[in-house]
Amino acid sequence: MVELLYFAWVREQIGVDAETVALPANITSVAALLDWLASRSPGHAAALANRSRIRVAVDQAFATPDTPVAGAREIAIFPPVTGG
Amino acid sequence: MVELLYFAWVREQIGVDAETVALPANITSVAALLDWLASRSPGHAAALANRSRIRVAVDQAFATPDTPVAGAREIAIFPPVTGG
Amino acid sequence: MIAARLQSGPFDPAAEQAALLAGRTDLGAAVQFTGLVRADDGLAALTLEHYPGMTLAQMQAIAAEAAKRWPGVLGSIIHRHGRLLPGEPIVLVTTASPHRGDAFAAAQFLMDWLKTKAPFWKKEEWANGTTRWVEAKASDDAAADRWA
Amino acid sequence: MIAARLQSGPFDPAAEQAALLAGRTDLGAAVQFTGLVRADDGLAALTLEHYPGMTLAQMQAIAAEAAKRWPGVLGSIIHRHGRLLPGEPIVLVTTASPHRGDAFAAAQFLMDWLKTKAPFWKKEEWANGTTRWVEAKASDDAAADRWA
Repeated sequence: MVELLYFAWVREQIGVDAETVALPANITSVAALLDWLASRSPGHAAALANRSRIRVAVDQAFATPDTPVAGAREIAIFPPVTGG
Repeated sequence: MVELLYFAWVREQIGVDAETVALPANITSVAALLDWLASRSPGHAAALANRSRIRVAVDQAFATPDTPVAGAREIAIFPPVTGG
Repeated sequence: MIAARLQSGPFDPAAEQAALLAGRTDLGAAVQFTGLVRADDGLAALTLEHYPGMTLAQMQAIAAEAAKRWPGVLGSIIHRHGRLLPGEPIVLVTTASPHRGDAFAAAQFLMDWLKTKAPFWKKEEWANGTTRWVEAKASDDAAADRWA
Repeated sequence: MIAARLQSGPFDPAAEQAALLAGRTDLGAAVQFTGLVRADDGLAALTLEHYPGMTLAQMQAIAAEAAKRWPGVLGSIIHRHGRLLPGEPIVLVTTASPHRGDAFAAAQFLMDWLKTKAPFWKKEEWANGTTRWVEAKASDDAAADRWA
């Protein structure tokens, strides 16, 4: 099981701030995870529609589309950061 | 008559902080002024020995060796600045 | 050593700088940057969301990178979260160093990386109740890329 | 508008910054630089000599040049003269601007020009009574030449 965390407008569009999911065995990368998540609900699909506006952290480290997700405990999905 | 002002080690080596002089008619530039001043005393000569270490302001504006001095009321002679 | 703190309340710039300089006479330069809520377009408030498990750790990693690049620089970075009003301070970067070049460079580096590598998100709020998430700026990415 | 002041007494950085920001909500960035008496080699004191008729006017000219180059920047520069002890502040540059790039650039410009174009001279003094006039640094000239 992996804990998914959502922030900012990704959180608002998906409608929850976190969910715990069992990843299918064929979901091995961040890119595959996003494709799979987008199929879960219209909210997920809307939030993840434009992948260039999505950033991901796997176990609190910034990830790229090909970062492995097998064994991850926490995966956060959010827009590009705007702090400072 | 022109008021000469000295600052920092130029002042210390010449031994006075200011003096009023009548410039000879042939002293028309900063460079000529420095040559003429250097002949006035051993202190003047020592202070002005290395012209690369001397800066001049004519009537409170930074000057170059060929800046005219005719009609100047105040000429300041000092080392490169070290504030800030 | 560059410390990092994440908090909802305000900070005290004078105290931050005094803490860096205390007992030191080898520091000739101190730089302080304050980022403030700008409201020239009628903004009523700004809410800063963060990633509780990761944001502080990422700020500490940014601070450690600056300390590695400028070994003679002392500093601290403080970033606020929560709802802030126009004019309120959001972020404070303080650096001190023997010479001014390093203090300025480290402060700019810290801000450029905080803007682009620390997980914060700003939501704008207007008097009529409308809200908008701030978009990341290409100019911030370009500023961060200077240090690559 | 960038103000210039020349004084022997200390200054209050928080008050300087607050004065720039007062009543403004269009300023997202404030930068403050403090130059301090460094004494890592056992210095006992530093005396800053200035040119009474020219120094403030030159500081004002430097401030005006910065205001022309960065029209959106507010600021102030304060430079002390007289005898100062290790750790004491010498110079304070404060800038504020809608965005951080201009606030940082104007502050660095002001310091680089103050270092090389304002008539001040530093005399170092050690505990045993020996004194030495500080030599101008090529690195300061190089820093000022960045803005040519």
